[in-house]
Amino acid sequence: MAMGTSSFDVKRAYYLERTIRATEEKIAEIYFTDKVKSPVHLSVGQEAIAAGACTALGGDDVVFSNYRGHAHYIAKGGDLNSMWAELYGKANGHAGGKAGSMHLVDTKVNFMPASAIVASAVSNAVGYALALKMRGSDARVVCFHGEGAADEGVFWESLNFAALKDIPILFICENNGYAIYSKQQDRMAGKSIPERASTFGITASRADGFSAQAVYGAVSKAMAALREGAGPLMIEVNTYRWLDHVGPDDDHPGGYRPQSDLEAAQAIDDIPRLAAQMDADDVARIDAQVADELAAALAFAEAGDFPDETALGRNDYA
Amino acid sequence: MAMGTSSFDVKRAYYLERTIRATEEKIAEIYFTDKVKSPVHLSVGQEAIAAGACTALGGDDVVFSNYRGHAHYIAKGGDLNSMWAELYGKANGHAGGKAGSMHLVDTKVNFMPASAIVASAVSNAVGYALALKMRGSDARVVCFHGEGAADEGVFWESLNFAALKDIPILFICENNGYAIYSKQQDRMAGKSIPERASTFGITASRADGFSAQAVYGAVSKAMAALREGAGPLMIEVNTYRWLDHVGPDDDHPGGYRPQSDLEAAQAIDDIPRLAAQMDADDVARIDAQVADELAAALAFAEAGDFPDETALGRNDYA
Amino acid sequence: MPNDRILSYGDALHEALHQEMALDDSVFVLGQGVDDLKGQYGSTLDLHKEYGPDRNFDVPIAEEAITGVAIGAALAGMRPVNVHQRMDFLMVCMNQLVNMAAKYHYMSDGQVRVPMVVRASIGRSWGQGPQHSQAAYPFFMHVPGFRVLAPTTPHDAKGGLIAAIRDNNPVIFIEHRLLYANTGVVPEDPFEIELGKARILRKGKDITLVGVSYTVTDCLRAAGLLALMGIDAEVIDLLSLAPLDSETVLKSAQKTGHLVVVDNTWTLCGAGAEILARLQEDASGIKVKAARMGYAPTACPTTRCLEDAYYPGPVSVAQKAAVLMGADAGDVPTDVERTELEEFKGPF
Amino acid sequence: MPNDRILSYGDALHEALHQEMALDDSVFVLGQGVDDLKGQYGSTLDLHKEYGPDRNFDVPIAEEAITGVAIGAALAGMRPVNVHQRMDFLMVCMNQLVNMAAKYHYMSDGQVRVPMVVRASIGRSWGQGPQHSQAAYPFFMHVPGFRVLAPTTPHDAKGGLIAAIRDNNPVIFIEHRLLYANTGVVPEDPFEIELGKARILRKGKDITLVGVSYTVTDCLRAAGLLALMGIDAEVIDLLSLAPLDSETVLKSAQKTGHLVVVDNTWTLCGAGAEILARLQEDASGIKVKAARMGYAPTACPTTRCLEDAYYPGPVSVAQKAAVLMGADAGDVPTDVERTELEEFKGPF
Ligand SMILES: Cc1ncc(C[n+]2csc(CCOP(=O)(O)OP(=O)(O)O)c2C)c(N)n1
Ligand SMILES: Cc1ncc(C[n+]2csc(CCOP(=O)(O)OP(=O)(O)O)c2C)c(N)n1
Ligand SMILES: [Mg+2]
Ligand SMILES: [Mg+2]
Repeated sequence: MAMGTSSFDVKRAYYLERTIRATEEKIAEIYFTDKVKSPVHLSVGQEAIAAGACTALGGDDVVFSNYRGHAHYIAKGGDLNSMWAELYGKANGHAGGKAGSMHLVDTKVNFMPASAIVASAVSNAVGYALALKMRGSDARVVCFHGEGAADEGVFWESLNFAALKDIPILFICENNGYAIYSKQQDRMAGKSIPERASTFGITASRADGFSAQAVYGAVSKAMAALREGAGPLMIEVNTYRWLDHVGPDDDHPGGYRPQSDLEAAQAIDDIPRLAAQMDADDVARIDAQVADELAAALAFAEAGDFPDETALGRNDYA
Repeated sequence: MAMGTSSFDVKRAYYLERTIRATEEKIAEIYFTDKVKSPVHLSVGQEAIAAGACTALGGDDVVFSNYRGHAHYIAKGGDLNSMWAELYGKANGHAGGKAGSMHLVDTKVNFMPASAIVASAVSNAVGYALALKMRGSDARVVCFHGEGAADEGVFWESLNFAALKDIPILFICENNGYAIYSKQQDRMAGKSIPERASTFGITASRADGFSAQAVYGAVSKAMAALREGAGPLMIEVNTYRWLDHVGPDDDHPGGYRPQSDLEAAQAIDDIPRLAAQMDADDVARIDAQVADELAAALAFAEAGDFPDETALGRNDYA
Repeated sequence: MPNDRILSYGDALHEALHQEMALDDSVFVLGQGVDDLKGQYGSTLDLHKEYGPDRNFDVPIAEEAITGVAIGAALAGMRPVNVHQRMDFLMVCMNQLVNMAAKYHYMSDGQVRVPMVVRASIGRSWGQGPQHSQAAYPFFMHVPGFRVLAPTTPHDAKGGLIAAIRDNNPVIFIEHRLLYANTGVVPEDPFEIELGKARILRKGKDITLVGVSYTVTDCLRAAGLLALMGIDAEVIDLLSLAPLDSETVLKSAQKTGHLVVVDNTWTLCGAGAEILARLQEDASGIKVKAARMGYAPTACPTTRCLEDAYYPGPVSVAQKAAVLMGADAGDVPTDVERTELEEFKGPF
Repeated sequence: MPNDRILSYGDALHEALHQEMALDDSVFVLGQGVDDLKGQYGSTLDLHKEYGPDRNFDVPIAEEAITGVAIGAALAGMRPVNVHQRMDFLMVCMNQLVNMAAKYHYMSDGQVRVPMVVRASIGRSWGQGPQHSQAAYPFFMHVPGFRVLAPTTPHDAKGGLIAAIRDNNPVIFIEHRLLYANTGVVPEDPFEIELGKARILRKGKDITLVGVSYTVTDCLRAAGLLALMGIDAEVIDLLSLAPLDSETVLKSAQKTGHLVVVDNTWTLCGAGAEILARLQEDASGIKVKAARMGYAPTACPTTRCLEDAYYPGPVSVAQKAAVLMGADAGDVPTDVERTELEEFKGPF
């Protein structure tokens, strides 16, 4: 099976982070036009996680994401054109407009339909991994979730079951400190998520979510262990969401989190840090490529037709 | 408010354990007559926990139990007559026959309606304790649950919330090692329930569930701490269910658990151990009292009428 | 006090909470984000500043336990109001609602009761998709033990919420997202609407249109379209789903001879099914011509053009009514404004 | 192979699983206690011995996650059969069922599918009380995306379970506790019944009685009582609740002119409501006299004497039918045997 690159690929990570950032910023920029008629949960500031993690995966590996899934989808090798068409609600979107931003799905790149119910895909990911294990597959499952997912009991049930059955799966906990406007410490008592997880039989560790390289390193190691037969693993990555929980705006003026936190996060933004490791030519070339691809994707979406009414009843039952 | 006795009362514990045992054995004995027309979950072998814990409570303290609740109800000072009438499905049962064995309830002794859905009353207990806290009450809540309740995610959600809001409540985990025929280690990965609980912000300890005195000691200490303002506490007590999960039989011939475990549990049965600490006269007197009270309760139940059809619609809405 | 004061639906809810919290210290509010800067469409805004952080507080994303906590507090005599941003999330706590809240009073033969309110937002607005648009009220109509209210007007939002808080049963209180900004006359003093009563919003003699929550506005607009065709529609806001006031509906339907019930969910086993079944059982009058409408029988698609086909609307309701009356669907005028739908923009 | 082989309902289910597991290694069974000494009324007994502990295994008491695991495995191409000892416990995993299982196929526009079976026991037997007796099938009729089957005969138990396993949608498969011991003719070879088809179990010309799962036996016995009064009842086993075969029912009702639907749950927004609503909408024939029955509108009481009043039974069904026919309820004979109910003893 196709494996991830064997060592961290700065250019690839830069390309992915730039593509994600450019996409998200474009969404924010055009949101007022109402071309994207659905809630959008942007990952601006969190790109390093998706880029670092997904470049450590093979094509056969399966990703479960959530409503904040643009970054994961792009990093997993998703199709920017069909994603943009999906955001536009067009028939040439990968789910013909039925999914929209919150439910990105593309089985061609083993990206499962994202759920907008907090924590609820975690057990689905475990079940998928169980099936792969029963089948003796080499593919592995990675499940992205926010720290808020750990509020839900089903999260702990899922961890327990994965550990009980020694199911090879990697949970990546993207801890941005908030669930909507609610701080983690206002929702969670006791120890950290990894510490809790370890009492549920999960081998849990942490990585620097502001660095794709750090995430790549941690995830590569985890994937190697999973392929060698390790049971469930968790990596908690710290991160920071620059924009509002939902929608295109900067919510810091709302006052629930300090401007200084944003500035601190921006100071360690991975994109310029990666760029600094690259030739200026490469940076310019990739920037241009990203701009071209984004423009093409937008054009693809704009050119697409809206689905006609017959699409409504399509795929109601399998 | 009324407090528990200030030191362990051997005779009271003996009286309670004998009453519970005699009641449960009587249920088992007459079950074939179909006078008790509902599933019964007996606590034979587990009496020391209820007796030890409830003698450490005051009358105003509130108990949440479950379908295996006869022991808790009796130990909390419940009315043996109305309980037996309830088991018989009679109008003079404390819930007029609507509750039956699985849902014992008696607000006169602050015994909340027991639930037959595993783990689901745990959050109700937390909510009750929250209300008492908001009201500034001195009463405290004790929530009995099996180790199987910890399989459910809502259990961990409830613990988290209790810790987060610093709610004074005592969880008593009756760990008999099994949920129906399923061993704890076949359902639960990782660390023990107290170890898990402590990562959820709960101060958790253990006590010897085969000794009412040990349970009394642990619970008294916990209640004192709760009254002084401590947040949520848990005591896990080990125990062993002598009979089948449900119904009157010995299920060891079924082969899912070894006969030797039963023998080991019976060897440390608390009832003879308590008797050994008492005067023979007291033992005989209490035994006679228990027999009398049980006979009276049975007579009360036998004499009661079945509810008439008008009871069906009664209390459909409040 | 003037009785023509205008308030929005969201502000009417806020006023109801505010007044009840002042009157009765057993009332408190809990729910995700209730104390945040948006305060559930303004309805819980800053209540903690007035009544303290113990009486309007944020909770973990743990619907099952939080519902259980509310139930437990209600058992202890409190009157919790538990707010959910979306009714879809009630699926996470159905066990507490169906197996616990709806059962405790009866199974204890009246020894305990569960006076709690479960507020939940429903419905379309802005590409909410399959998991953020559902209104599972038939579940709570089916299971005995609940009261279910779905107010459409700001007046009934306030009077309904106060009645719900004061009621001694678990009340499912349904708020459509597109209604929060609607305005209407709302008395300032606390008042209760009568539970179990539908409300006739428009008198008419030819056909009865019945809506639930936001579909009431579809019915009202449909009535406007039908009026242009010379059809005089009576419009009923079902308002109370449990107890269900089928009497008012059936009386109207017997009068007009025609009935369309527009559910705010799928039709199968919905409120329309229940009402039509009662009409069928009713041996009294003429045979009423009746039809049901509701969501298309699929999950909700996200894209607007399919949403438009998925949801009933003024035109489709009027068309259904016209056909039932023997008129031509093609004759129904199709230009109708739905400002609240056009004006509702993301991100929510 | 003889086609008059007699099997119990429980054994028919076991045979269905056995055969499908042999035929298709993507089929596996998971659920609390499926590999224990009782094996869910024998239906899963020792399957792990034949097919290995990976294909018939016990799970933690964690319905939400376990349902999610089954869904995830189904997404990956497996065909899980998830067994629940009581349908009440589905309330714990409604989120996975309603928000995930029923949505994945549609919201991915067909990219994925969820071929899983959720088996759940329902109903009365022995003082099960309010939390151990519910049958929430109207929930799954209401929400699009499910198939819902409730076989009454051993034949349909086997053919239905095989059809459910082979279907590519989430199937809710409902088994009444009092049916497991019933026996009937069951073909030995694997076979599927057609999903979406009701079954006429008794031909009659005067009135149509429709049952769901165990209430079909009430209807059959009621037909026997009615026959003694000279009333000839047609009895229909609804069998498939989604898709709902109202066609067969309506045709029969148009023929007999009288219809009683006996739900195996509360009537409000139940299967009876849906069928009567369709009858009301149906403009074709005469006005059928129709009635619904079901559980009394309360939580289920534990004591037997109130249970008897709470549940429909042969006599009450026959009485309802008689009254609908203009006969006197008092003329309905009341001696009827229900051996499976009398014989069912605790502890379960
Ligand atoms: C069961 C459920 N409850 C509540 C919500 C509302 N909600 C949507 S996103 C969200 C926050 C989740 O936070 P986290 O898991 O940390 O992810 P983040 O948004 O920070 O990426 C909440 C509460 C939901 N979608 N599902
Ligand atoms: C939600 C739910 N799932 C499954 C069951 C079936 N069930 C009844 S008792 C029980 C075992 C519970 O074990 P434990 O909590 O250890 O208590 P014990 O019976 O050992 O006292 C189970 C699984 C249930 N009642 N509720
Ligand atoms: Mg977060
Ligand atoms: Mg146990």
